[in-house]
Order: sequence, then structure tokens, then C-alpha cells
Amino acid sequence: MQLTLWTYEGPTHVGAMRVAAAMDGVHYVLHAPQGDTYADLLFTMIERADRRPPVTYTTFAARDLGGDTAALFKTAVRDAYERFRPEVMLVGASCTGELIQDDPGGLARALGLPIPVIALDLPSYQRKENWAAAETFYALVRGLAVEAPRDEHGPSCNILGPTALGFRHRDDVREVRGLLERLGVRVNVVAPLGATPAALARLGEARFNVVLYPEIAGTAARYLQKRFGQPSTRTVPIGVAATRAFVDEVLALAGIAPDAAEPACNLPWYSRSVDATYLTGKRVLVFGDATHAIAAARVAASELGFDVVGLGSYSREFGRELREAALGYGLEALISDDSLEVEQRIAELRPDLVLGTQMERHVAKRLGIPCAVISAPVHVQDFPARYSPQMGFEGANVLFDSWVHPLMMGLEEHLLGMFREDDEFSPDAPASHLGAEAHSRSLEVAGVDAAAWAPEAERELRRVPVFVRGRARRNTEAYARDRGRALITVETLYEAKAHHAR
Amino acid sequence: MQLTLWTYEGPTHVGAMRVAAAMDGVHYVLHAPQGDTYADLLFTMIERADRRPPVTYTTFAARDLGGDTAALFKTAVRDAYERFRPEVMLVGASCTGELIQDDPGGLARALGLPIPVIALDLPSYQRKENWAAAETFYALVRGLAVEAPRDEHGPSCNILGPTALGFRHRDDVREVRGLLERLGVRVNVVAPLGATPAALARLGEARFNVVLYPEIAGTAARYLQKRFGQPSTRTVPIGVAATRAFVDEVLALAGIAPDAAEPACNLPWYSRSVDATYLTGKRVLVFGDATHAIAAARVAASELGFDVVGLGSYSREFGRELREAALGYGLEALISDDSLEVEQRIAELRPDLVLGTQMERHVAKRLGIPCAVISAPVHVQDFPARYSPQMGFEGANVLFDSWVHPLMMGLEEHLLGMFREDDEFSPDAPASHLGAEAHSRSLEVAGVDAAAWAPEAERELRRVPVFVRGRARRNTEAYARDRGRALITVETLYEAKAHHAR
Amino acid sequence: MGGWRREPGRVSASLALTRSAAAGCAVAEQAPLRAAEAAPLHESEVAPLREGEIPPLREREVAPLRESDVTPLRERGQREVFCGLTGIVWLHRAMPDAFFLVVGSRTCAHLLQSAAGVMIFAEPRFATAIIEERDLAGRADMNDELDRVVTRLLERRPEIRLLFLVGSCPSEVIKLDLGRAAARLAQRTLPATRVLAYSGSGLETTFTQGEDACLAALVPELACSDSPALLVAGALPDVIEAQFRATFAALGIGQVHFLPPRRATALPPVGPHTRLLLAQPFLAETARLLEARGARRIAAAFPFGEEGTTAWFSAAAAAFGVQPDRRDAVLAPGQARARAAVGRQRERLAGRSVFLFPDSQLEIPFARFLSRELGMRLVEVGTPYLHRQHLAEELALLPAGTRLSEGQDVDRQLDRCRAARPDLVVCGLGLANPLEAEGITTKWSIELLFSPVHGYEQAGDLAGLFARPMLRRALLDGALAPAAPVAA
Amino acid sequence: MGGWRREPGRVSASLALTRSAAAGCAVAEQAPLRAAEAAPLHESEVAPLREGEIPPLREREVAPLRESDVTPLRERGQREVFCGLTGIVWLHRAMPDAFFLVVGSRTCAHLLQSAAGVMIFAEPRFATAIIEERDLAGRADMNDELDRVVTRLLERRPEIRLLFLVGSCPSEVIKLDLGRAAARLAQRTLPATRVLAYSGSGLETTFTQGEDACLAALVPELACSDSPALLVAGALPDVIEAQFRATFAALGIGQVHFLPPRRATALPPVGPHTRLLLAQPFLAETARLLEARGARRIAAAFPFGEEGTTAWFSAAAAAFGVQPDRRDAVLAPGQARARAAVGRQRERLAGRSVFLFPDSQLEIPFARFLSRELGMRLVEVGTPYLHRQHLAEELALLPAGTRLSEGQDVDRQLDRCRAARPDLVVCGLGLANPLEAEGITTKWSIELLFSPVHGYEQAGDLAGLFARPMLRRALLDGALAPAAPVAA
Repeated sequence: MQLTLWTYEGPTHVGAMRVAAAMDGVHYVLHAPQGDTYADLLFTMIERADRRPPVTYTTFAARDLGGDTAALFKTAVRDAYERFRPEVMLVGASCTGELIQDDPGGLARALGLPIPVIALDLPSYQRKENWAAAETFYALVRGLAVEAPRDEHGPSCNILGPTALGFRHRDDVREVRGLLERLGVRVNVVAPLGATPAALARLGEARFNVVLYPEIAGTAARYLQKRFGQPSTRTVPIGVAATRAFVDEVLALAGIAPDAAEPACNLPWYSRSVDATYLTGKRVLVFGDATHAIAAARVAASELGFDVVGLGSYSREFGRELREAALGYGLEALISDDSLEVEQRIAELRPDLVLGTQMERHVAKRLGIPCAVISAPVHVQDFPARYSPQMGFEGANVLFDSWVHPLMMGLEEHLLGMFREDDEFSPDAPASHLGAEAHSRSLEVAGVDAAAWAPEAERELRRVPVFVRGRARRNTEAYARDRGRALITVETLYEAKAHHAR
Repeated sequence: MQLTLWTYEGPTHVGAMRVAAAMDGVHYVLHAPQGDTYADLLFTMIERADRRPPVTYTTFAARDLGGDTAALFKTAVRDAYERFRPEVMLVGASCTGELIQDDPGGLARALGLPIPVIALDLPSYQRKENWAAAETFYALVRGLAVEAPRDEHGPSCNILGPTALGFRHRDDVREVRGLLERLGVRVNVVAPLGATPAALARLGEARFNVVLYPEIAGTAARYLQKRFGQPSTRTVPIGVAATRAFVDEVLALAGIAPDAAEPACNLPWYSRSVDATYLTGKRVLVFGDATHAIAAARVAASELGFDVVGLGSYSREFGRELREAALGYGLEALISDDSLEVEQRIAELRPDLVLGTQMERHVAKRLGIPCAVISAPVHVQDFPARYSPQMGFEGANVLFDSWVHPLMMGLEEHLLGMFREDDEFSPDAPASHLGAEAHSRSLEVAGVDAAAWAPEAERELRRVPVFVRGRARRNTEAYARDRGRALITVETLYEAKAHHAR
Repeated sequence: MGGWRREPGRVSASLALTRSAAAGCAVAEQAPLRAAEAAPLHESEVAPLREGEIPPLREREVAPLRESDVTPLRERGQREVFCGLTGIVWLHRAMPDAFFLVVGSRTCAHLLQSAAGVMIFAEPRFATAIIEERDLAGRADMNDELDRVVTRLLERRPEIRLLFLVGSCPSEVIKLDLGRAAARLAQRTLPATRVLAYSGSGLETTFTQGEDACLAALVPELACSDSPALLVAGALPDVIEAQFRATFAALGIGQVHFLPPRRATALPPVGPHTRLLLAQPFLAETARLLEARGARRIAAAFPFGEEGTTAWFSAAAAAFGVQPDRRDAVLAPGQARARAAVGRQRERLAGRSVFLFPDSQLEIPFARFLSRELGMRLVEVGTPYLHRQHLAEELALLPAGTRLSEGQDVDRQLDRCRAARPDLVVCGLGLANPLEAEGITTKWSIELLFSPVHGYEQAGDLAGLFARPMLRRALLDGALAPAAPVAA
Repeated sequence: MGGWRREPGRVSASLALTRSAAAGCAVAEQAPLRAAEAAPLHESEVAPLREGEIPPLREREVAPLRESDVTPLRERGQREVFCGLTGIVWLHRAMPDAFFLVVGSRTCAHLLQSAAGVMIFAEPRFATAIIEERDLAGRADMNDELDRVVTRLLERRPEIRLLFLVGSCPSEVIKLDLGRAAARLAQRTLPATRVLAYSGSGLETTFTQGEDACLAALVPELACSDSPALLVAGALPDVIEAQFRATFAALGIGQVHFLPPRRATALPPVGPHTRLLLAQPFLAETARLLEARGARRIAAAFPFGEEGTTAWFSAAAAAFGVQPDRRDAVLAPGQARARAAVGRQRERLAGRSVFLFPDSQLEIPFARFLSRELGMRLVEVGTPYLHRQHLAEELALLPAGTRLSEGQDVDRQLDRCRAARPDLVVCGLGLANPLEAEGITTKWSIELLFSPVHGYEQAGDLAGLFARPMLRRALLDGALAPAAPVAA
């Protein structure tokens, strides 16, 4: 058993739903008890979907367990087919359904529906949402893709990975499609998002696959490589440098030469503009799914000039990639799906900026640290009305704004404080854009195990601008601790400052 | 004399600079003392311009006033021409230069430069930035536009108004240009932003003018109407409904029929999505330049379902339009360039949301009220890296996100508070996304002239969720005041509640 | 694993048995016996309406529902409802020193963080002990695992005074005996922390029945008392409880207790002189157990809207012998305020039609309010479960011919809804936006549970919750054509 | 309006005269006479270097600048510099109970809200009384108008203890006598609020000279004192002042005053036994007036970097007869810390070339620091104005052949800069981004004024301010090709 307050990933059947709900012409019958229908609201409320996800639940109850739940399931499949007339039927069980072992695949096939029925075996007690989405997409691709003539209308590719409830998938697809078309590469099929079963059948017509989200499309792409010999892109185009590398990779795979000017992008100039100098060396902790976390760390370090002090992910399946990426910053990757552990790490490292999920945003808010969201799990805020890709050149612009804004707000607070207080007003007022608890908490955390502060040193510390005071306190305490000093004097404060000067 | 803490508009010569800096091939020689060069940093820092504004300042000093400042000016003009070789020279004086009455136009013309020299007469002690930008643009248009054959390559228009340092002008132009081209209307010239003097000469080739910013392009557009008979658009396409009306207007002016599907826009659906229900009737105060304020009020009321409780502008030139718009909401327009007066109005009205300039954002922050910025004066934050138009369909998406986000953060605080405190923790902690002073201030303001609260009524009030407690207090106090009650009891609280129920 | 099929009702029974020992009170001893016999909540028989305790009502404009009308459409099919775990979202707020530990799957954890419509990731007073493969495969002893998890939890949150182990669908199917586990753990954690168990599984509970199960688990813990007292059952926001206390005090009703109490260490007593007043219509099991402990229920309409609130207080007043004069004097100001506040919304809603999907069992009281105080036409009133006895006074106030439905086949219900095209649909979050996209105005129902809507002072707010979506649609329709996906 | 041409120096003279009456102290009486004779700040004659007070210095690696080298390039052309009003941005923070009312135009107000690089619209302790057409046309009496504005201001901000009327270019050109206005207003506002005047006009002051003019306006207000004391002149951040006080105390220098003081009501005294130590190199007029009041200046390099700080403290120590042993013991820990912190930046900067545009008059001390402590090559050191006397000790430390420039023709200076392609350019905000766009790394100079950079403990920070842009360029060049506008 694992004690869980909040989860980064949902259960496996939600992963399957993300694929089914992304597509047209697919229906998913889920053997599940009453209450599991809550998953519908993820789509209708978080993503504001204008239709119910194409899922039928058997919603068996206690009274049914004594009876024939298998019959209930068969009825549900038959009724769903009659009502929705899908091109493909997915069948499976939720965690409770799995325990009653009714064999949804066998039951559904026995009905002899005139459409393909794909049974999903998604072990709920071992696996999680993203793995299941990958498995579901793979099952659909394997079940539906057929041999087809290649590149009939010029060099073409498929875009694989975007699903319902994906973090900015809608806009990433638009951005990457635009990029590919500008390069002269035709987009054969985008899947699962917006694809029909008939479109999946045509996957083989493309020369290569663009894998936007390896967590979801990796398995299917490897299968397509094996089955049709289609190579896949390896670069996820997040950030300017990666987008350029992605373009090079695409041109090589498509066997064409560049023929268009690079689209305008503000990130490089904005990052060099002198108002961005203050970003240099800001200590940033990154946590998210593997793809977004690894990419964010890279962009943070090399395109914004941040200092990556922490890198982690809940995507255990990508442990090797994460450890490798972290090593590049001299770090050990934090691979965990325990949000308490991540919170602990943030509290210890006290970065200047957190790039994380909605969970880290809230943790950072409590700790008084600026934060931007880079990854699922998604919240309604992660489906803005405006065009907000993470990928490509416009995606790089979005990253710049989203990551710099919280820091800029911090700077504004600093300046506001300068104007407002000047000693006589409460100098310890926390930054107003951060949590109200920020200040008290930061002192509290800093105080653990710390040497005592001499009154004049405490006074001197209060002269340090509030914006950097927390770090000055922590650096000094760490310095004193490392040297076994019990009392922190003004001299200690300045010794520590000289020691930490970079 | 007018006591001024902060100004909404800069001096007149800055208005002229915004036009000059927007164009290529124009140079502006400004008779101005040392120190007036500060204006350069508006362009290089706020807008992150990658070149200096094309302005030469004479930077006369005290010692020059005894000597020949006219000679200094002539030298500056001659040197500037030699160094920069512009196609057109603008000459004028800043506020101090105006006082020494050297006649920049006459002096410059006397030099006999081989290019047009346009003298700007921009009275610094009567007028302000936007008026001067309009006047400068008009002077350039009048000086440069020539008769030309109309519509040689199909129905075409000019886009007039965008300048340097404009609020989202860069992106509005891109959005509106895309919209026009989609409709089959060719864009002949965009001016002043990105135009050359040669392009201004070709203005007459278009069938009509699209006036994006009446504050800046109005004068020139009226001149073009008179001189070439070019009609202008009257609708500023901010918001979905206005964009649709703008499209209709353009089609009529171009004399063509619609031939393309309307671009996708998320605002209508997002605004109808049930998670937006809570936006209904939120009390909003709007302040900005006339164009943006009038448009924002309209979008707020009819596309987001807000209740417009205040509408104002610092654009005195558009007083009639503002008063008319305000009447539509049963309001009297606040027309003022005194930021203290605007602050006072916000404090009195205590809206749920302020849509204003950066100044109102700061006022709102101090008062604990969510705010979004809709208008100049610009700040570096108003030049985001990402595509952020205010106009057109994507502009409507941007408005939705920008205006709803502050409210959503407020709601989040409410929920966070619910989870966090439940009585035993400080129930009066201010919302952490707002100013630290928010709470104390709101109580303070509410307490002025108010009746006394009986202890049990005060206790009852503290049971009201913190999110709406401020309003409950104000409504109750207003109710008690109107009825001459000296003591507020629990009954008074609930009478007021029933009275204010909507 | 096929052997994990369970007998219905088994777990709650064992829980009740376990708890009764702790309470140690003569009347309570009998409760578990009845609990063990209880049919599942969905299937209680229809009791005849009791007329005696209905308070006198003023003349209303709509003919009342006759008993013969109460033949709800019963449906079996996909039920688009929450399970009882969802109640934790408000229960943990009602009892700030309690903690809810769901023993279940990743699905349960995911439901809890999604159900409230918000994910704010503050450290909450609920969590899930997620059962893993090694637990199921027997590689780990599940009771040891549970002990380990609870130990870690209590170390981290020593302020917890009451820990609920909450059963889920998986824990029920694998027959994990949480009642026994609670008793075992309590031996270690008492007196600091009490440990109780109840089931919020979707196999047994629908949405608000989770609260019923939770409160029912508290009943055996209540001390015995012979003093006359009023016990108000149902979790209420603090502000409502305060208002109700004030009104009861004004009526002269002395001892008033609330279940749940604000502090788990201050459980109310119960006994033969306890009069039970339900503040919520979904407390079947709680009421049954309290009655088994000697409490006598005061039958009444529920305190929603002016009429319901008046009926509810009047019933209590009658039960406690309050003089009608005094009753009227105490209630009159609140009545007037409620009528004024509701009246303003009535202008918007009168004559409009409404369709309520089954959700919280609050549908029938709300339908009564919508119909009688706001003048709306009831197209269909769905309820996940119809407790005829507790709702007798409500049913009597519904207009004749009202179409009731119990249970659900969501697709067929949607067909009926689309055919009727009501002016307003009250439904869950999974249905609201899809209906909006079809041009049908909706009020999402969970907000009705999360907002303070009981009593006079909130009658206007309750009306406003229904009116706001219609107001919004009217506002937006002026400027924006109904939303429709448009080609890019 | 042609008659509004003014005689240089006239206004400051009249201000000083007005103020002297208030001070009422024998030495001060003579100050205004010299002020009236003073040539404008830009044109003071070059005084011979005084060698006597230079503290002993350790061997350095660069040959020092010989006096014969100090022939700066003098330029007349467009000066890309702030006017003296800009100083208000930090002065109002140094004197929290003072308020700065600029009497000027919309341009002045706009400069103030733009100059700091921030617009935060908190209610500041500065404002502008904007002259309008009706004032100029004589439709309104400007003195009446000013009285009205000041009255409104003091009503709104009763906590103001010291009000500066700050002259601007327009007020100077129209010969508005703010000194007389200040005296007139003070009659009404004293004793609560003192009113003084100075000019921050661009006609007379360049950037930091505004602080000089402001402090100079305070000098006649200082009380007389015969006690020996050290007076440190120059607005300093609180944290620096505290550090300096601590070091002077450790050195045994008893009475230490700072000008400006933190409270306008606590002005330091001055007299013949006052030793003046300048903390900033731009205080020509302030020093002159203090010397006229009897103070004797301690000549020293300025306290930037380890070397400058050591020289500065050593000069004070020598002036106050502190024993060298004690001096060394007190200064050693700070020296060591500063050397360590600066040493780390030296690795990044040594051997790189730097070009300083004229800005704050801090250029020469900074150039000395960059050259001697960080090993940078000085391409050109611009300064708006070169005060040879106050900078004698600094000039002596610059390497031989250093190209100095005084005044500016910004276009020609940019030509020289582009031709030299230095590794780092220190310049104002109007030039920084355009140079960056040309691939030249810049440090914007105003941050050097806004940040605490004096003294040992800030030596590393000061080095860091220069190093950071170069570090940033190195970081970004790895991943991103230099920014260039690309076609869409």
C-alpha cells in the first residue's frame, strides 16, 4: 500500500479514455462500478469538452456482484454499439472491474459485433495513466494499421502522441504541423487527437513519424518502425535550440533541403535583452513528466541562463533518460510519484523558481517561491483560450513569458517594497504575489538546526533586501553549520556572503 | 499647475518619437536640453528595441542659453542628415526647447536639405503624447501622400495607427492583417509601424482605411477621406462581436462577399462553459485610453457577462464617445488624467475586477482587487514574447484568459483558504495573490463612517467566506447607513443580504 | 480472484457491530442487529406517508402531488453519479480534527482530487492508501500494510483526533475488513485518536450516501443521555449551524446538538428523549441507527427555501411545544427576508421548465422549492434513491403529475431531456458542458452541495444558483451567437 | 518669451543665499558669497594633484597613470545622459521623511516615472507640479499656483518633514525663483516642515549632480559645531552606512555623521573640526560648501573594491591618528573577504576589455577597480565631468595611457566603441540594447547606482554586476546563435 495525498497520474483506464476521447469513431465500454463515471468530468470540465467522452460504464453495484455481471457487461456493449455505432470498440475494466475477472475481451468478442473489438489489458494495480495511454494507442495502431503505398504525395509524416487532456497538445499539434508544412513535409495523420480508425489504417503511408510525446507514442512508434520500417524523430521540439535540431532531423528524415526562412522567435532576443540579465544563475528546480522536465531543464539552462539545481519526474518508465539528463547538470534525478517527497526536495533546495506541475505550483506558493507549470497533470488553467503551445518557435516564446513572469512579479514586489516601506514600515511583509504564509514558513524552515543569531547579526540581516534575505539567512546558517559555529555574528554573515559569491 | 504623481501620457515630443521610431527612413531632430534623451530608453528598454530611436537631441545646456542655440540646432540637423541619410526629416522642440523659441522648422528649412523637412508644432504645455502622435502622423501623411491609381491589384486597404510603444500594436497588426487577407482584402500600407516615407506616398492606392487606433490615426484618416475620398472603418475589432461587425464593415467597404469560414475562437464557448458561470455579474471597473476602455467595457458586459460599474479614460479628446458608452451602462464616464482621482473611484466602488492600465493594476493590488491590463501607458510586461493581440478572434481569446485569470486566482485562494484554515487558523489571512495590505486596507476603507458592529454580528460576519466577506461588510454598512442605524446586528446583516440579493 | 464476490451489506454490518462495543449503551446494543438485517440502501420498502407531523401550510398555487402519483420511473442502466467517497470533500471540512483515509485504488485517489472540480494540492485531511499488486498477490500482508500506512500518517499528522478508514470498491470486493482493522488500530491509538470505519464504495453508496455512512459510523460512539434534546443531523456549513442555533434558541428549544459536531471529541449524546431533526434528506441509515438508539424523528419538509425552512422549524417547534404565537414571531422576519430575496429571482424563473438529473437526493426538496417558490415547471425530477418516509412531506408538496425517476439509465434520460428541451437542467459535471454545447442551459449540481443553501438567509442564494446560468445565457445571447465549433 | 534666457548659476546662487539665513552660523554666512561666484559645475578649473593624503598602497601590477596622461578627450555633441532630477529616484529613499516636488513639465514627470526602469505606481515621495499653458500665458500667477499645489500636497502627506522644491529646465528658463518660493512657503509650514530648493535641471546638472545639488542645499541648514567629527557625504544604502559605522567604530573614530541623514530632522553639524570624507565622487558643490563651512576634506580614493575601500578607510584613519597596527587589524578581515569574493570574478574578467560611457561620474573609480582588481583592459573611460581634485587619488591609480573622455558626442563615441569592439561596455539604458543587438555585451550603468556596491562586503557584488552580462552571453552562446531579426 502506498499512502497518497495527491497523484500525478490517474488510473490506467483514464489513460485509455484519453486516447478514446481524442478520437472520432471509437467507443470504449468499461466494466466499472458506479462512481467511476467521475472520469467524465475530467474531459467535460478540465478540458471543457463539448461532448461526453465516448465511454459506457457498466456501473455495477453491490447487488450485481451476487448476480451476473458478465451479462451486464454484454448488455452494455450491445447497447453501446446500437446507440453510438462506432467504427471500433474498445473494451476493458477499471480497477474494480479487474478484480471480478469477467474477461471483457472475450465477452465482447462473443457478441460478434460487425466492427473490430480491441480488448485492453491495463493492470490497474501495477501501471498508471500514461503507460495505459501508450498501450491503448499501440493496441489501436496494431489493430488497425495496414500496409499502404508510401509518400504518394511527396514526403510525409505522421504526428503521434497528442491525446485528450494533454498538456497543451491542442496547440503543440498546430505549431508543429505549421512548422512541418512550412518545411514542405505533408502531415499524413495526426493521432490519436482528431484521428478516426480509418486514419489509423493509413499510418503506413507516411515516410516517418514525429513523436511529440514519447510517454504516449513511444510504444506505437517502435511498433511502426518494426512493421513498416518508419523511422521516428528523437528530438522533442521544446525550446529554440531543440526546435532547430528537430527541423534538421525532419529534413534529414524527409530527405529534403531547407527551403524556407526560420520563423521569427522572440526568445533569443528577449533572453539577451539587458533586462533579462538578472535571470542569470537563478536557481531552478524542474519536475514534471519526463519529456517536459528534461526539455524544460535544457531550455532553462541554455536558453534562459538559469542554474538547474533539481530535476525530477514521476515518469518512472523514463528513468534512464532522466538520470542521464540530470547528470548533465551534475545532479541526481529525483524519480518519484510521491508528491510529499517532491515537496520535501523543494523545501530543502529553496530554488528561485520552480518549473513543475500544478502540484509543485501549490507547494511553491506555500513556500513563497515563484513557479510556472510545465507539465500534466492538467488543470482547467492549463487549457487557456489563447494559442499556447509549448513546442516550436511560438512555444519558445510562451515558455519565456510563462517562466519569466513569476520572477518579474517577484522583482516587482522587491521594488514595491523599496518604495513602500523604507524601514519604518514592516520590513518583513511577504511578497504579496506569493503565499501569505511565505514569510513565516521560510523563516521556520530556515530555523531548523540553525546556529543562533547574535542580535546585531539579526539586525544586519534585516538590512538585506527582503527579496534576497531568505537566501542570505540560509547561506549564512549553512556556512555556520559547516564550520560548527554556534553563534552567527555580523562577521559570519559577511564571511558566508564572500564564500557564496559567484 | 497640476500636481502629478504619475502620468498616463508622456509629453508631446514622445508622441512624435513613437511615430518616428515606428518608421524606417525618418529622422527626428529635437531641440531639447540635456536629460531629455531619457526618452530613448522607453524604446530600448520597455519595447526592447534593438536600435536607438531615430532621434537627435541638441542637448543644449545652461552655457548655451547665453550663446547661439539656433546655430546648435542647425549643426545638429546637418550632422544628423549626414550621418543617418533619412528620406524625411522631422524637426521640433521639447517643452524646454519650445520656451526658447528658436523656430526649428525655419532653421531646418534654411539648410536646404535635399529631402522633405517636416516641422512639428506640438504645444507641450497644452497637449499630450497621443494627440502629438496623431498630429505627427497626420503631418507625415499630408506631407508625403500623393495621388495614385486606386486598387490596381484588387480591393485593398491601409492599416493605420500602430506605432512604437503601442499597447500590443505589433500583434494587433498581425492579427488584423491575417483577418483582412483571409477575407480577400489586400493590405496596401501599414503605417506608421514599419512604413517608409515611400510607403506613405502610396496610401492613396487603397480603397479604404482600417483605423486600428482612432487616438493616433483619426486625424490622418479624416484627412485621407477628404483628400482621396477614402472611407475608414469605424469598428475597432476588439472582442468577438466587434470583430464580426468589423468583418462586415470591411466586406461592405471592399465591396466583396464573404468567402472564408470564420476563424476558430474559444471565447464564446469558454464563456458559456459552466465553469464560467461564476463570472456572471462580477462588478468590473474599466479605465484606459478611449478605444481600449470602450471596447473592454463592451466585451466585459456582453461577452463575459460582467456588470460594468465604472468606465473612464484619460483620453479627453474622446469625451463624447466615452460619455455615450458609459450611458449604455447607466454610468457617468470618469474622464480624468489624475491617477489619484481614478484611485479614489476604485476605492469607492470596490469592484470585483479592474480592467485598467499598469497604474490601476498597482492601485488594485494595494486594495486587494484582481486586475488585468488593457491599455497603455506601456510597461515592459506589455511586450510579451508570445503572440498577444487584443484584436480579432485570437485577441478575444487573449482577453478571455487575461481577464479571467485574476478572478480564477481569487477563486483558488478561496478554495485554498477553505482547505487550509477552517476556523482554527487565522480566518482573516488576505488572499495571497493580492497585496499583503489587501485585508487591512479593505477593513479600513469599509470602516469609514460606518455604523458600529455588535459583537455577535461581527462574529457572524466572520463566518462569511473570506472571498465575499468584504462585500458583505460594505453592503451591510451601506444598508445601515441608508437607514440611519447606529448599530449593526445579526438581523441587520441578513436584512442587508436579502436587500442586496440579485 | 473470482471468490472475492461479496454479500451485499456485509461490511457495514460488521462495522456497526464493531462500533457498538465501544459505545456501550443499552439502546445502542440493539442497533447492530438491525443493521445486519438491513437491505441495501437502494431497496428499502415504501412506507406509508405519515401525515401527523406535517406543519400547517399556507395555501399554495399548485395542486399538491397525491400519493397515488408517486410511482417513479425506475431505471437500470449507466448511472452517471459519484460514489460515496465524494462526501469526504465536504465532510473533512465539517470535522476539522478528523482525517479520512480511503483504502482503495489509484482511481479512488484520482476521484477525490478531481471530484471537487478543483485541484489545489494543499495538504488535505484526507488521503488514499493505494492497494498495489503485491498486496493483492499476497506478497504483502494487507493488514500489516495498513498498520504501516496509518502509523506514518499519524506521525505526520499528530493533531488528528478521529481517523476514518473509508472502504472503497476494491476493498469491498477483496473483503478487506476495515471494521476489524479500525478496532485493532484503535487499541494503539486511543485515547489520542479514535479510529472508525465506513464504506464510501460505489458498490453500496451513491454520492451523498457517503455522508450517511460516515454519520452512521458515529452513532454507536454517541454517549447515552436521558435529557430531552434536539439532535440536528447532517453536515452543515458553520454559518448555517450558527443561524439554526440562534433560531432554536429564540424558539426556546434548549438543548440542541448537531451531528456531526465541529469537534470529533465533542460527540452529541443520544437517548429516548432525543428528538431527531434531519437537515438533509439522504440520511436513511443514520436516522435508522439513531432511532434504534431511542431518538424519535420529527418528520418535516427540509429547510430549503422559505417554505421548507418554515415547515422544518415549525415541526421542531411543535415537537417541543412552542406556542404558535412565539413560533410565528420568531420566524416572521426570516420568512419576510427569504420571500423578498427569492421573489426577485422568481421574476426570472417563473414559468420556465426544469429537468433534474439524479445526483444528491436533494432533487426532490429542490424541485419542491423550484416549483412552489419560484414557479418553475418540473419536467422530470430524478433521484438516485427515493426514501419515501423521510421525503413524505416533500412529496406531498410536489405538483400533481410530477414525473419522478429513481435510479438511472443516463443515455435514455438524456434522450428524454433533449426531447423536452427544458429551460434549465440540473445535472452533474460530466453532463453539464455537453448539454450546454447542445444549447441547453445547465446548473451543475455539486455546487448546490458545496454552497450554504439551507435556511431563510440562504433562500435567495439558492434561488440565485438556479437563476444565474439562465441570466448568463440571456446576457451572452445578446452579443454572441450560440457557440458552435467553427472550421479554422 | 525670448527674454527668458538665463544667466548660468543664477538660481543656485539665490537658493544658497536664501538658505544661509536659516542656518545662522558664522562660517556658513560666507558660503553664499562663494556660491554666487561659482562657475557652472562643468567648468571648474583643473587643480594640481595633492599627493599628501594618499594612503600607502601595496604594489600593483599595472603602471600608474602619470599626471601628464590626464588629458581627456573633450567632446561637445549629443549627451546621452540623464538630468539631475533622476537623483530623486534614490534620494527619496535615503531621506524617508523628505518629499521632492519637481516644478517642471510633463517631461519631468515622465522622466521620473521612466528613469528607474520601473513603473510601480506606489504612492511615492516625489511628484511634479506641471506648468501649464495658463501659467506661461500669465492667466495664472505661478507663485499662487505653487502655493496651492504645496498646500494640497501637505494636506495629503502631513508626515513630510522636509520638502524640496526641485527646479527643472522649464522652471529655470522662465526664471521661476524657487529659492524665494521655498522661503515664502517655509514661513507657513515651519516648524512642521522645512522647505528647501535646488535645481535638478538638465541645463545645469548631469545625473548624479542632482544629488550634489540636493546635498548642497542642505549645507546651509547644518548647525555649527566645534567638536571634532567625521562627516561622510553621499547618499548610501542603509546596509552600507551600517557597515561603515561599524568599521569607523572599530577604528576608534568617535563622532561619525552621514550626509544626508536618514531623518531630515537630524541634520549633522559642521564646523572647523569637521573632517569631510566623500563617499561619492560627484559631490563637487557639496564639498565646496562644506569646506566653506570649515570642514576639511580627507582626500582619498573612493570605497569601491578592496583597494579603494582600504585606501578610503586608511585616509580617514590617518586623519584621525589611528595607529597603523590597529588600522590593519580592523581592516584585514574585510580585505580578505573582499579579495576572495572579487578573485572569483577575476577569473572571468581578467584580460577582457571594457569601454565605459559617461554617466554617473563613478566611471573613473569603477575603471580603477576593473583594471586593478579584475585585470580588465580599459579601452575608454568616459565621464560626464572630471573633477580632478576629488579624483586625484583615483587618476593616479589608472594605468598609463588610459583614454579618458569628458563630455560626449554620443554618435562619435559609438563609432569609437564599435571600432574597438570591447568585451564589455558600461553604458546607459538608451544604448545598452542597441549595442547588444550588435553583438556587444553591455552592463547598464544605472544598476551600479541603485545597488549597494560600496565597501568590502559589496566588492564581490560590484564585480558580479560587471561579470554577469559576460557570463550570460557565454551561457546563451552555447545554445542560441546570436540574436538576429529573422524573416517571418
